[in-house]
Amino acid sequence: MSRVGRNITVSIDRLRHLGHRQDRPGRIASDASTCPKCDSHYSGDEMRRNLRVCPACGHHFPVTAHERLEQLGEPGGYVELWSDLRAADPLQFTDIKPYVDRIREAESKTGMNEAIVCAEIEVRHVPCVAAIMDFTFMGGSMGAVVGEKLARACEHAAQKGIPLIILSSSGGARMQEGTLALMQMAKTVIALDALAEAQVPVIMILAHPTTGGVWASFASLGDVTYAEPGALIAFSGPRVIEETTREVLPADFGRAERQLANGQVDAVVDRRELAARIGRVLHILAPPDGEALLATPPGWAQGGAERVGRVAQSLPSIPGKIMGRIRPGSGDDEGPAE
Amino acid sequence: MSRVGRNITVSIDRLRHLGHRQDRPGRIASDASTCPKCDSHYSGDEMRRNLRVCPACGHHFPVTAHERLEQLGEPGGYVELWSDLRAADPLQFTDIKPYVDRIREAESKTGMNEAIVCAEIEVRHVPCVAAIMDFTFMGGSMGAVVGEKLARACEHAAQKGIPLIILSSSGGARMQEGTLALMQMAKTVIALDALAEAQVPVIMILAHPTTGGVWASFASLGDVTYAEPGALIAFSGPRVIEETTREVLPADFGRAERQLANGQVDAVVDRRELAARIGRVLHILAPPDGEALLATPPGWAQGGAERVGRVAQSLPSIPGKIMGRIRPGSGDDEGPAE
Amino acid sequence: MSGGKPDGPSFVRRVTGKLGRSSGAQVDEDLWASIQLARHAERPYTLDYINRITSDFEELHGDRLFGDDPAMVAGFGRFHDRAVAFVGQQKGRDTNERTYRNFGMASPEGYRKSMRVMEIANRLGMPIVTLIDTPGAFPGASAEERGQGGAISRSMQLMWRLDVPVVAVVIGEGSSGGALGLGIADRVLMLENSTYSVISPEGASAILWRDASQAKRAAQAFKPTAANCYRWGVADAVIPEPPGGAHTDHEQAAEILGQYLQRTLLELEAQTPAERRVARRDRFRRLGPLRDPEGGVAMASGRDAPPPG
Amino acid sequence: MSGGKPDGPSFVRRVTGKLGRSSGAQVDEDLWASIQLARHAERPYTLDYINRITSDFEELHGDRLFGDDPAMVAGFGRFHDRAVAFVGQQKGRDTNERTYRNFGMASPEGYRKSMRVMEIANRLGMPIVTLIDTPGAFPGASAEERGQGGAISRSMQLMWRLDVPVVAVVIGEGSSGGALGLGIADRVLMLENSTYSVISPEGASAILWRDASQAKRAAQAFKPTAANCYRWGVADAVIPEPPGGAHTDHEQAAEILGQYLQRTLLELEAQTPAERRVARRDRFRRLGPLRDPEGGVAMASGRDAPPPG
Ligand SMILES: [Zn+2]
Ligand SMILES: [Zn+2]
Repeated sequence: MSRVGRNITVSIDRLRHLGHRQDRPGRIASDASTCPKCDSHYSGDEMRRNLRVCPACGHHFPVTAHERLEQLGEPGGYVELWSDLRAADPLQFTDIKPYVDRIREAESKTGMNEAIVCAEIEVRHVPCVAAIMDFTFMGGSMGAVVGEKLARACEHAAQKGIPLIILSSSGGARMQEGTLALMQMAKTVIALDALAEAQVPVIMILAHPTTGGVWASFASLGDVTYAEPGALIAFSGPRVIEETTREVLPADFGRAERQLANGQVDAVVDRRELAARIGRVLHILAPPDGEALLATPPGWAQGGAERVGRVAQSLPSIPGKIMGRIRPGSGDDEGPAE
Repeated sequence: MSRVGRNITVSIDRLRHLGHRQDRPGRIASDASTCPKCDSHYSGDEMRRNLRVCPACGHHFPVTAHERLEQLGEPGGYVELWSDLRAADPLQFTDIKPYVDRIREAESKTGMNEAIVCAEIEVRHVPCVAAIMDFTFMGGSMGAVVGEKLARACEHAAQKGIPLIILSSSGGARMQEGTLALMQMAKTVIALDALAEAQVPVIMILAHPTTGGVWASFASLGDVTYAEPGALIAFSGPRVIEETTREVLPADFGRAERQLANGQVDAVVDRRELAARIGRVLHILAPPDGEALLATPPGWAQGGAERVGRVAQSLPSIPGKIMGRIRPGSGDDEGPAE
Repeated sequence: MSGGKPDGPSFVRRVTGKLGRSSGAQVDEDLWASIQLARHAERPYTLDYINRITSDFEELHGDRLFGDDPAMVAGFGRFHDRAVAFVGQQKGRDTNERTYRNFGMASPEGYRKSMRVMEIANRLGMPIVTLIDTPGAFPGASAEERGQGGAISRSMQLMWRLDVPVVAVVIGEGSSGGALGLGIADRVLMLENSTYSVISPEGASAILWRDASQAKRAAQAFKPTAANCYRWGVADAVIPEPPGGAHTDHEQAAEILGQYLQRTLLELEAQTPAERRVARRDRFRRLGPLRDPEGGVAMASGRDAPPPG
Repeated sequence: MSGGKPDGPSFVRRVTGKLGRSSGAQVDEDLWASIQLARHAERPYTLDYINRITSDFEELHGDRLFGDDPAMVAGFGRFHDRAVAFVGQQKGRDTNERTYRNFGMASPEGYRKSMRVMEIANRLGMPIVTLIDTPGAFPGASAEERGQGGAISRSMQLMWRLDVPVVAVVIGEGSSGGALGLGIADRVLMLENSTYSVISPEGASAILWRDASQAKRAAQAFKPTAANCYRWGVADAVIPEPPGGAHTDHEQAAEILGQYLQRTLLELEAQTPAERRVARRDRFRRLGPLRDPEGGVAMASGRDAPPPG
């Protein structure tokens, strides 16, 4: 990897092709799980097959970054970028334990080097750059490495002229890097604009949780923004708000469904539909060269249900009471891919 | 007056110098008046001396456009522009009576040709273009002449590189010119941008009433926006809203003070302070050449009260209950010019 | 693009022959019938057109400020091998959906969602198509307190500033500033039975005649038909509807609309952003006839405008 | 510009000597004392500076969307013969004013008012100065539901996009994204006793030590002083305060601030908008040290940065 001037160039021959990996990262997520919402119990395989969504109640479990890439991509896999960047300790920071120990523990727990994985990937045949945050690595917190990798991802996508997909799952800035972690908010916001200049879209996926300095920087600046069901999306979390203002918050405060009603996201998308939905919008905004793929529309766009689905899609799939308005009568046949 | 291409050029030697005129226009406003708020009675001279603000209760009476220019300008007067433009009747419109009759009546009632007066004027020594609407001419409604004169005023100010002052007082688009009246909203909004391109500021004064298509076009796009106390500022008026939605509106609905709390205007300014306040912001944004004038600060900026005034000015002068917040304790000494 | 059918001007002559006369009881009825067609309950609405003319459409939601307004639809669609941003007021067909869509009357959130989507389209270099169909912007206290006037004016300002091609199509009822808020475009097209007016006939009746029952007379006075708007220079072309009106054949209505749109976009895409912006400004600058005694008759607009008063 | 006093780097060395050491109980106390000075009740606040360094200042109100936020001040001032836009969080001095100003914690309306004024300034070609003084953005449900996160991120995005010169000055407490929301500038200056941190010491204490009483320890861990921020590359210069701190002499504090501002603006005004934007991007792009095994140590930032872990 070489840095030219202040900008980043990637020497492709140095990239490590990771492909499908069933074992290395994502150790936690592959464990057997009990659903915290409905108490159903599932094996790790069942969870993996259902994209870690509870088949009984639809609860969305956490997913590691590498498993996310497997969920989004084609069978051909993905090419990870800049995987060797690792945190420094600019403040020589210690709270209850030293920051360097925390990093070591996170590395050994997750098998990862940092809280974000960047990759070149094809989503429904559209080549993209993906930047996927991983909550299992120190709460997905954003320090200099996350900021740097996000900035490189923006620059790389702009340079290649291909879309950028960002998935956020983070408690915010990484406290242990202090003021310099705060500055990553600025860095990522500015870097995102490289995509606008290159006329390349960015698709933002907000997974649970997207809070603090991540929500208040790049994560709120997608051209198209989807949130996973139940994801907490907030600058200040509920506990801080309740402690500071003594407000009593509604149970769904800051959750994806409520933030849709607040006008903060474009849609709440079930994880099992996510790759198709991203593929669909990419085929509208930035289809692969040749356009020939449009001759064979993806599965979700076929059949007689297509039009119904598109009409239903125009109606937010949230309960009427949240909107404070009456839902139209067509709620029964929501169509296939919504 | 000659038109070159689609743009407007003014041959200055054709401009009529009107100067101070005590009698021709503004017949209504010069009448003796009884205050609708406190029942005090005043002679026309008393009204004129107090800028048509009730000395007892502060109620702001209507003012004709020409008297407005006298209030704003220097003793040297002003130079009216494009005063001969008059309405056509593109729809050959008749409601209860023909539009042409309505125009004739408005002309003879007001002594004016249309619901707006444009002029070159100096406000506190700063040369400006002013476009002043007059509610007495068909409710200040905006037809093609008002739209055209506003557009020329924008282009003239941009061409000369001097600020534009617009005072709105209008019920909205002129119904009798139908769809073509609606299009004046578009024309004025686009014309205003000539000022931004010329890096010249526009000061917007919202007088009672500023409603309908006037509020929904140029009137809401000032760089600095002052409203007169009590002015109704709304797109839909209270009666239409109550009839359509059956809502019960608060007494101060749409009024300047409430619109300040709604974030819609920069300040509510008493008419007796208006010329000084406009002069002050012009001296900040676009002072006359030479800067020498700053050596002799205008009256309102002199004396020991200056700093107090500036601090107090930063606090909106509206009752605490409107803001839903507690007013700071410094409310007693508001300073001289606020 | 098949055949010579979508030919604005020649078609307009036909419409003009039908609706252009200005007196006589029978004409009143024709004009009133056309105005009623503009808001026929079975008339295709914004999403009916978008879903038919795009190969796929992704609707976006929310203004990122306060909420999402179902009365306004905005999103990205694939139209003739390019991405196009579509924005339009959306009416509802049954009672529930009408309420949900607020009868196509948008709140500030609607205009701000539209602006957000237009800004993205402008950055990504996508043309923008607006579909206008509204009795007006929502006249409610909440809308006023969140700046309805400023939302409409800023929407117009943004549309005038756009670098990308912009086409506005009045598909049904285009009333008041709520309609014009989506109307600053390089080309303004109107469906044969659509209307574009400063106010609805009912509103005008109440205000001007102080009698809510004079809607027909008001319509006759305003004559806000597509043909007249074309004459006034307000519309650049009139898009024919299937015989009997767009409500009789949604498919055909959408196909014709799509053909007009594609031809118009191709025209505009051949121009530079600077050329489009100058022409866009001049297009609106010249609307509105008036009398200028010093400069002669300054009949600023109109292909076939009436003589000065 | 009189004398050699406002000399950032040389002054910084002095401050560094005082606050830069990283161990020992006495140093803790020095650092804690400096952090307490940053939020001293008598410290000059945003309007105290603006009113002193401008020959006149016109405050503007409202975001034109929802409301006006007294926690954020924005307006146009006359500074050294030019118009300058000033924006900053405003704290209150007595209980009533503190409540009115919401302790300098801005809501989305505050950032949106600021953005509105910055956009006007950018169009009119006026330089922009932000004064940062906040414990953070307002953590309230209303602020969240109206998009606090997006308000801060869009404020940063707008500031990065500005063509005019932009200078940010941390005058007191610069905590969290609420501070950085006004911090994207060509130059970031910090007053001698100001702080710039990812979180307040109290907040960090509660989160990291799970014990609200560890604020001093948190401060020692974060060491968010002006001198350290200068070392990290977060601040471009440290502005000296009168002996004893800015609260002892508002007049002198404002005079020094004004001198630094004027010198900085003159520097920036000599550059083109394109030059400023490239430098502005690069300035933030390089912040944040990390380890890059393939490229060696990618110590991206810092004038005097510590060695990699
Ligand atoms: Zn479950
Ligand atoms: Zn009175």
